[in-house]
Amino acid sequence: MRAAVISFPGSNCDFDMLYALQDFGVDAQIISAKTNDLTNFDAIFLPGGFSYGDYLRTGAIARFSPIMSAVTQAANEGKIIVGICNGFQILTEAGLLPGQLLMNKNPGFICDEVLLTIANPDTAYTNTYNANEKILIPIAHGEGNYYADEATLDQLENNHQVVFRYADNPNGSARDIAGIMNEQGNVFGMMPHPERAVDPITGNIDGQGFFKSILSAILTKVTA
Amino acid sequence: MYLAKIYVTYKPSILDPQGEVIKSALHRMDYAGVQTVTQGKYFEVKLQATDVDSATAETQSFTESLLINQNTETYRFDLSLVADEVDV
Amino acid sequence: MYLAKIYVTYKPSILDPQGEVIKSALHRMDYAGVQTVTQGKYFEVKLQATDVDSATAETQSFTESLLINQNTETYRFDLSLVADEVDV
Amino acid sequence: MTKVSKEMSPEQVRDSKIYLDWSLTQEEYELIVATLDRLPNFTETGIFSGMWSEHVSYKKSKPILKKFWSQNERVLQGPGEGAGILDIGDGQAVVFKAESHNHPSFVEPYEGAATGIGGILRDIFSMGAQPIAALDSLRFGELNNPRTRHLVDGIIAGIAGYGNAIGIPTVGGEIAFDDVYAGNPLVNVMAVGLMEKTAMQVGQAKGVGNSVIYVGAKTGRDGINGASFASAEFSSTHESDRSAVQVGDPFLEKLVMDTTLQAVREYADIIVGIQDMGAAGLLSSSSEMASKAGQGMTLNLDLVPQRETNMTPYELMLSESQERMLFVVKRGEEQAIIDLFETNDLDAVIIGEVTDNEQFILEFDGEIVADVPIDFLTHAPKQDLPMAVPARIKELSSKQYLPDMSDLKKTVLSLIAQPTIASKAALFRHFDSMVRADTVIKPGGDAALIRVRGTQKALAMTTDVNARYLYLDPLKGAQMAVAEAARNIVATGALPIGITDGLNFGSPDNPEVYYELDQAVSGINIMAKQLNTPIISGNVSLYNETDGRAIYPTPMIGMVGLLEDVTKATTIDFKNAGDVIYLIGETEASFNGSEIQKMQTGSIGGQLFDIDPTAELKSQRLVLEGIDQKLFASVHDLSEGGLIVSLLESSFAGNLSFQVTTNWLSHYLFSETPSRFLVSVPADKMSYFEELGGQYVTKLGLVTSDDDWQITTATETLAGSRAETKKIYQESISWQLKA
Ligand SMILES: Nc1ncnc2c1ncn2[C@@H]1O[C@H](COP(=O)(O)OP(=O)(O)O)[C@@H](O)[C@H]1O
Ligand SMILES: [Mg+2]
Repeated sequence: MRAAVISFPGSNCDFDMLYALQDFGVDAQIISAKTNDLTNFDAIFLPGGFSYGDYLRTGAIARFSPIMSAVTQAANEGKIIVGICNGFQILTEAGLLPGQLLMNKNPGFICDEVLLTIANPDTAYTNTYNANEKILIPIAHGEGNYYADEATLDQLENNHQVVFRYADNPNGSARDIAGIMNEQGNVFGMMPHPERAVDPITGNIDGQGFFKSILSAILTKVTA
Repeated sequence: MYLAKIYVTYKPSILDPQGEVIKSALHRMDYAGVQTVTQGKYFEVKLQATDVDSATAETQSFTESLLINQNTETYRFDLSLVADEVDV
Repeated sequence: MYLAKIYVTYKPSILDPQGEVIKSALHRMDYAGVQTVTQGKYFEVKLQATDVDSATAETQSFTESLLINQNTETYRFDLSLVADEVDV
Repeated sequence: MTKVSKEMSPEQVRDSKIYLDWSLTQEEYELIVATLDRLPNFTETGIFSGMWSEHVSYKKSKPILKKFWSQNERVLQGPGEGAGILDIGDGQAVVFKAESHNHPSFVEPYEGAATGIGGILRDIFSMGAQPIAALDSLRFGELNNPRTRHLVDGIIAGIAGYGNAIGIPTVGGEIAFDDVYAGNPLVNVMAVGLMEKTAMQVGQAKGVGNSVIYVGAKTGRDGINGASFASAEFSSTHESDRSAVQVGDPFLEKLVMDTTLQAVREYADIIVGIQDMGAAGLLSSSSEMASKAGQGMTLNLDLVPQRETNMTPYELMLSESQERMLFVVKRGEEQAIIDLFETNDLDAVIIGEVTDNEQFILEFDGEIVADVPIDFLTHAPKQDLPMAVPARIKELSSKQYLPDMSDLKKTVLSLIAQPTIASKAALFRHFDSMVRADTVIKPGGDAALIRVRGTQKALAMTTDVNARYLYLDPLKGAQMAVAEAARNIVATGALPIGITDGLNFGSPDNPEVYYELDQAVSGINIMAKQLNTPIISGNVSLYNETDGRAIYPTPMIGMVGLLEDVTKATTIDFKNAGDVIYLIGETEASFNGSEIQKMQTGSIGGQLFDIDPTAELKSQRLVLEGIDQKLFASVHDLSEGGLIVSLLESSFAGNLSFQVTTNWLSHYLFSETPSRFLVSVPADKMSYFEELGGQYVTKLGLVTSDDDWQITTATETLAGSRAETKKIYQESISWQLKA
């Protein structure tokens, strides 16, 4: 599997994501958001950070980067697209995922580790976890309050597009949503940071299942 | 040159946590008359355009595509003609 | 009830990193006519007051003491009379 | 606004004595006239006042600072450059420094603190090092003061706003509250970087003909007295003409940081020197680079990228606009550097060259506006100031305070709610402490620990000082600050290897303050030598006074430690019920200056208790030995609040309780005798540990899985619900902030 980690100006979890992927043996590479070709990659990761300073709105400016047309094309081709934190914000701004991430209900940046519930274990992102399993994953954001209108939320629920929920909602997200995917299941975004929970030395490995799931999903697809 | 003053606010259905925080602070500071507070964004954009119509169209276009998120925000704007500035 | 619309902008000498970044983004998006962009804040505050004068005085007072940072920002505001809302 | 009013002539400068307002003394002005052999013009007078300010020249503190011990086998770079550098083996080095942003943060809390982080990070990456962590050290007035609460909010948000965005984790710090800081909060920040030894950069402008390249943000009137400064009326105005506030742009700084480090990696052979623009902006960075290299420099100020119009030479030189760097690059090779910055959307412009005439020459608008000997400009005449033992210290009683133990439970519960003791998590949770994914020990423990990716190593780091101790005894208090920092490092398993300091004091012109400064430096030295932790960098902030009242002498100690095997990292939390709890070190009646004295009497007083450098080293060695032999489940140092606070903290962190018995009278639970640690040891390692520790360790009891913790002293038994006590400890600060 070949993976691209997109580096937008102001991304700051790009290397964290790269190292996490490499820990799982993935052939991963940082790709500048100023380029526009992703044809050689099977999976594309939009990392956390403050793209363009998160000025104006989180993800608003990054979404117009040259790379985003290639990301859209890859999404249409059914490739796996993963947005973590700022990456999730960019995917919603770009319309590749529904809704928007608003300011935390209690304004202010929070860095913590929170419990997530696996809302759908049959996805490319959770297939190594059990239904309703709880995992501890770091969060670090000021704008993680997931918003979508009621109809969209209902649709997300009905199609099982809600992948992770907060066990104890830290930011006011609608229906405790921490991570969602598109209808096809190949575009995914979440606010928490699984890439910060893979190395035993940092004391938390609950994020390993996330990467293992993606690997097995891609492997299955390739061999299928 | 035209000056566009663009006012962006949340749609009424969207909770504005900053506005709430400010309202409570004002109440603590004894501004008891304050009933509601909402915080939005205010942009001043100077642009070259051939006439008011094209300035209007351009402002509308970049506001909708970049300055606001149509899921949650609405906007209005005023346009005025201003003197070209000479940069020194 | 009065509605105060308050427009807050940076003083001219203060660095406005947001405005600069937005301007470059608009240029990349081919809005070539855009010359300058500044981003400020826009507040709508509803307040009870006996008359315009006291509404004006109150708005001025809370704006200066809370809404703006006088080291870096300036403001202006409009006041209008609006119907009292019945909260449901 | 009208065009800048005409500058004063040299004669007007002389006659109006405007230089006195710029804090040059009459003698200094006369020395300038004598050395130049003519009257300095307006710009020249201005740049001397900038370079000869205490903040830039250290003219008043240097006689004391040069006493710092700063050499041992690890030191690659001591004080004098952007940051100090220590060898950590495997061809790698650690770089660190502290910086204060006290005054800007008082005037403008968010931006003041934010630009503090921005500035200290530039100090690190200008040495060629990748910043890996930031820390802070904060002092505020008491939380019942609304102005203080506003400052706390703004300053915490500012550190978070900049550090989180640029993506360098803020991993540690310390916060204390005392009324003396109400009108003069302290915001010290520290940054730590990592580099390959071969990438070391210094801020020197060698090589005649080489080019001076300006990189980064455009220059505005930030941090200077704006336009008024250039006008003749300046002398009549004061505070009303507040300097234009410095606003930070972490997004831009991230680009500058990444590109600078890329330049160091890819163009080491053509970069001659790098320096960030900090205090006194372009002026100090350019003149110091040339002076250090024994060269001259000529700058053409028309070429400086400008954000505002009509800026004068004085303003361009003194502006403290953020996110700017100065490079010196081999002549003829400039384009590679310029291209690199331009691909990342950054300004990079040649603004001058290195010369052989040892003069500092500024050109502007076709004229030479300054031409002065560079060594003279960069070496302000030193001042030796008088010292006197503070009257208050001479009068201190030799008796130790005896805490009131009439209601032990209430005393414990109020103690852990004191803002200086209570958990700071409500504040540090705003900092991203995990970005870069290398954080092994997060805020909330003793020291933070960052692993060095690709090796088995990790770096521990902390900031510490208890200024109340220094107020009672600057010499001993400073030793205690170093010792406490080292205990925090040691508690993680790391060996302390070096110090950066932030010396926050009142006015040095007051002989009592100057004495405090001198004593503090001596105290730091005594303990630093004992622990083999040289002082490799630091910062001085003087004149921290309001209405004639100085702050407590507050020399912040930033310390870094090296852990060779990260798998041995140890944390403060109790791990298993049944583990045996021990105290390492001896406990005496140490109450003057303690938290309990402050809480019970509202103030501190009496002669400070002692610290014994030998005992300190002995405790630390025992802990390091025990960690190395994997004897401990947890290690926590003892500091403010004494044994009871450490017990509770280890209990809260591990969600386990304790059952402890001592033959002490109850008040010893609150004693702050230095050189002590609390450890928990699995039962099967008990006898081995007791043999190793001998007389020096005291068995206290057991870790339990009960809901309640319990302590029995010589006179009474005290118990409390862990959940309830923890809630008070965790939430006290948020409650007080919301009051
Ligand atoms: N301002 C702060 N920023 C980040 N971490 C902090 C801050 N203040 C305290 N902490 C963290 O809280 C923990 C306890 O700090 P402190 O009470 O100062 O410990 P000690 O007394 O052992 O030095 C440490 O991990 C420290 O880094
Ligand atoms: Mg400690």
